[in-house]
Amino acid sequence: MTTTAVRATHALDVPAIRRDFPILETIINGHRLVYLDNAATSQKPRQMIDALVAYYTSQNANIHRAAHTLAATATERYEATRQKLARFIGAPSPEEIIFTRNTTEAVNLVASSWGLANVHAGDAIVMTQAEHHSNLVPWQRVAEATGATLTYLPIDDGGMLDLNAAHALIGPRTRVVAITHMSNVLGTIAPIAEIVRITREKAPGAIVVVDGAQSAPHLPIDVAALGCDFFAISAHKMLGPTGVGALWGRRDLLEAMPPFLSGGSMVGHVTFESTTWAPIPQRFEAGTPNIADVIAFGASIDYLDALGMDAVRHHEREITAYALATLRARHPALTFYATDDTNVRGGVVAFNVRNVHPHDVSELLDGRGIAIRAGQHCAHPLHTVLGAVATCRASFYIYNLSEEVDALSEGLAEVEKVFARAIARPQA
Amino acid sequence: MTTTAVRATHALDVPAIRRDFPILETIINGHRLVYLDNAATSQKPRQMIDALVAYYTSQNANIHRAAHTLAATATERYEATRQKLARFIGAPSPEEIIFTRNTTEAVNLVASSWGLANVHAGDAIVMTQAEHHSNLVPWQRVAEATGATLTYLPIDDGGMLDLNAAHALIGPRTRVVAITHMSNVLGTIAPIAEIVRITREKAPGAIVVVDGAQSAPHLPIDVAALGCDFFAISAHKMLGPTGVGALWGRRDLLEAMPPFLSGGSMVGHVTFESTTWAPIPQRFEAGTPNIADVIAFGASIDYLDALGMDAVRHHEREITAYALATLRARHPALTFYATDDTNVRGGVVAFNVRNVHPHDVSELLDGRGIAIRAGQHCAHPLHTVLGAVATCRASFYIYNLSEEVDALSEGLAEVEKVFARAIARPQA
Amino acid sequence: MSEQNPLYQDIILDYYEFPRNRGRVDGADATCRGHNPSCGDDLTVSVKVVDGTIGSVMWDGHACAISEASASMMTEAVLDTPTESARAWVRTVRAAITGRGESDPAIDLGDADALRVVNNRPARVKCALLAWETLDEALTLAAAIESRAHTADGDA
Amino acid sequence: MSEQNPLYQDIILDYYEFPRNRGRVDGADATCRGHNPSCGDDLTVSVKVVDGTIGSVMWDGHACAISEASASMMTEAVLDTPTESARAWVRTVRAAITGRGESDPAIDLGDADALRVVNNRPARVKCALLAWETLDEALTLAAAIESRAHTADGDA
Ligand SMILES: Cc1ncc(COP(=O)(O)O)c(C=O)c1O
Ligand SMILES: Cc1ncc(COP(=O)(O)O)c(C=O)c1O
Repeated sequence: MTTTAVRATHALDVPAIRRDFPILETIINGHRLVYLDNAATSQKPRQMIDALVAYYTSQNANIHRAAHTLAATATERYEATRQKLARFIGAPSPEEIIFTRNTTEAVNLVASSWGLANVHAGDAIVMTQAEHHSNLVPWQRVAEATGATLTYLPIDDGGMLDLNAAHALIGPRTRVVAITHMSNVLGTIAPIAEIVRITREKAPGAIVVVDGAQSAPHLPIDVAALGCDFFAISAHKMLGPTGVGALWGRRDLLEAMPPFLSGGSMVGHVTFESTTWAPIPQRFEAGTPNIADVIAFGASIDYLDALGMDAVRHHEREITAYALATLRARHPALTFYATDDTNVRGGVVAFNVRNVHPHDVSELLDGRGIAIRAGQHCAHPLHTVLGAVATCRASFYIYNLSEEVDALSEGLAEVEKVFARAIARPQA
Repeated sequence: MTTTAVRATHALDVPAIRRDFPILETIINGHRLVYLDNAATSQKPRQMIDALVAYYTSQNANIHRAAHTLAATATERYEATRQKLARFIGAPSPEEIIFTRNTTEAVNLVASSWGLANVHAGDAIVMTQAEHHSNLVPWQRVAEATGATLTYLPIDDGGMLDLNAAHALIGPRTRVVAITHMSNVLGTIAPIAEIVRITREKAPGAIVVVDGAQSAPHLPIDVAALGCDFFAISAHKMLGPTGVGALWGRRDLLEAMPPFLSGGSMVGHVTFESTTWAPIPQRFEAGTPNIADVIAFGASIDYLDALGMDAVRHHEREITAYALATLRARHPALTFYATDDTNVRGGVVAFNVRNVHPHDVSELLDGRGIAIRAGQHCAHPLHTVLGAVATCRASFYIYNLSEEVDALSEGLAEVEKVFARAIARPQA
Repeated sequence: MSEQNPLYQDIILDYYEFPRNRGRVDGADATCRGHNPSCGDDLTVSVKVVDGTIGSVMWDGHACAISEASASMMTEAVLDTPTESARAWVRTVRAAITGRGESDPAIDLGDADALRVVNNRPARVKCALLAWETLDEALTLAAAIESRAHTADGDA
Repeated sequence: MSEQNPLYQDIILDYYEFPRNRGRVDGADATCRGHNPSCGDDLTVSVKVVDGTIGSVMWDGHACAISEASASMMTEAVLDTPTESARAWVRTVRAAITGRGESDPAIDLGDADALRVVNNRPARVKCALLAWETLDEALTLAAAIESRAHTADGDA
């Protein structure tokens, strides 16, 4: 890849990066798009889009099952992304990477294949109060099917995982610890390595499943250093196409797991009576995979690699600190839900404007071309804990500028003007 | 859509169509690509590719959960494909269409959600000998999990489903009839409406699941007229992107089915203790879907609609008849496995060259830029029935020309020359 | 009023800031909850029917300005009207907002006419309709309870 | 010989058309099946080891010309050699074909040198190696059976 945005130093060249993202030129409601909904999905660099076009215009073929040139090339390129992703997240081997549709399917794969085979009545599944539904509902279903119990590790006032509670609540009955690396509402980062240490000590038979949907796009990831057993991601949140996710799993666990979906490509030999399974990772990739998008995702990983994940993290710490400082200073009617300490948080910022429903905030911002998200962000239980019916969420990425934070602030000033009388009332 | 290839008459304007498929200009091993591997995956018109590019360069956003303009537009366009597809296959309502990754996942959805809840020990699951692994292995797993038995309807010498056997073998214990509409090896078309009639009469409690992976791209489909209960397709075989499939299911059945995958977007309300499910189709679409590709698939459906599926079918009957006549006339060393009657077959042609392994045939053809497939085409059991270790498979689509059949024939002449001595021996 | 966004007209903001009939009806015949999971709108409508006429109706909960304003307008519109006219109101508002279905020409929407601003905004149509659809459900429920009570009387 | 495709050299076609040592070894010490599910190659190698030397080795099954020619070459190369040299042959052919791993400089590949044509053709590398890898497995199996027999002797 030759990206114009590569820099040797720690600072991203944001204007150069922005030139790689054609959508940032879009005019929304008469204004240049200010895209602050990156926790929902990121925008895409032309390098990824070009890879898709190149694939469909000159390389398209089904993989794995044919010797013709197009098919052999497509197979190689598909497997190349597996290698890139393994390197990107520090996986010991590409065979431990399974492509899925998204994080949700990756978690379902673990819950269904490992969970239903290994979780028994009376076992405990431990999660946190901050889980996204995708790393929560599948485990509720495992608990229902097996008779296991559910435990939720509490978060503190700063939105941080309470490690004392982890010490107290992870125990010999614990069979699964399923935990979000970075909260998609609070932006806070869970101390995974520490949780793994506690789990290994207190519950040696338990697996630690990490939902990396929000962390992999924004933090340097090394699954070997984290020490966890499974790690799930979504390509669409990290400059990649929609329709691709991945599960990394420890080889010994994956090799012992029964298939998840079944059909073509995941079998060894099939007879009318019975079937043998292919080795990993094929065993878990039934049917024609999302070939084009997996190949294009390779270009996204190249792009992030070229920037350097340290530089990405550095940029996001800066813009998040600027955003928190600016919004707190200029908008006293705002409530925030997590610590400001960018050592332990990323660029997802949830907030509320006193007495104004998040939907109205996002509506008024949208009128100015500013895209934020309003709602419960697939985290209903967390919102109960926060005592908020819903929240506004602004979330940053590599192409966001401090000027866009300023635009957000101006937009909030409009909200404050329109809803001045409601805001003036005490908190409802 | 404005395609240059629209014609009011019954004949496709193949040269005009070819101009819409940029990959057909590709040079493979010094020769212009002759793509005859359409049963594996089809090539893509620029209209589909353009839709992808347009989405990522100016419309990309996550759907369903936000009110900002990009997200609202993406949601509308995603749902528009659901409507188009419902119309395309004659589904009574778009809500009965569930987007999956591919046919394989669609069948897994039915097998897992309906099958595990409704199939019991002693019930029979009836398939055919011609099933693709994707409509076979998931049912083997249901049988294993539930104690049901497996029955395979035989095919006759012409590769046609034996209806007498269906009368004899579908009975009161039958709970599932899973059947491929068009064989991906033989090209033969199963009489679905007749199978449905027999099933309703003999086994009123059974569902009929149709694997439409090979039929939807090539035949006019009307699921209401077929009378089946579920119908599965893959977009990548019908001019669409990889990573999208769909399941159509009867509303009353879908509404009574438990979720398949779980996570974001498929829930009603989630608490720490339990969860309610969203109505169909959302209940079956967990997590961020393959938004871009579903939207782009809409362009593929538009393209096929503009051609007219009757015209598509007409073209394929013609080119298939020409291919069978040409190959039989010029290549006496070839064995075929199915009837030549294009009334009951489509454009998938399996064959073998006496004493030459299919892999070698495909290798030599590939040297001339001709892409066919060699192997067992994810139908191991069928190959046992055919008495073939593997087969060569040429398969046609809207852009194939009779000149390409001639090129195939010339390529086979080279095979015959290279392997002359082996071919001269009696059949091994 | 916002210059940029026509949604936030004074009349809507006024209803939002000064809610009418917010709370729960004591001894309600029917109470229904309307939920819009995508944005978190969550409204409860309670109603008491006296001799076929809506004797009390209130709404409660938290939702966006459009939803809450619409809920207040709804209670003002249907209070003291026969349940049949309340149903006609629901249909008429639905037709005004979505352009689909029949409206009752006899009904003058009055303040509720402002809800038309959500036209062509699918994500906001749900908000504007939430209280009305929930009222509709509550009236159906009240009627069902009533008819069951009558059947029970008849049986006795 | 094909002018277009270097894979089908006369030497490969010759081995394909006139297979050597095709069949099953009577009273084999080990028989292993090698399978290439993507293209349907399916070969069985049977071997008899006498005093640490390969006394008989045969292959059977159906596969592509490269696979079958390679299988014939394999049997010719290792027949009557010590199992250790047979292992060295497997390593050397693997290195020649894939460019990875160590080769034994003492080995002259002879006819099997023709298998290098699959270099850079991942889909065909598997074909060319199938018989060799299957032999490797069979030798491992034979050794395991042998050592178990010895242990059993010791126990008795
Ligand atoms: C008849 C048939 N069924 C099912 C499939 C599986 O489709 P997919 O691999 O897209 O899931 C295929 C194609 O591979 C097929 O031809
Ligand atoms: C923390 C977290 N986990 C899981 C998910 C689910 O990701 P996806 O919808 O791509 O499956 C998301 C994003 O929606 C997320 O933010």
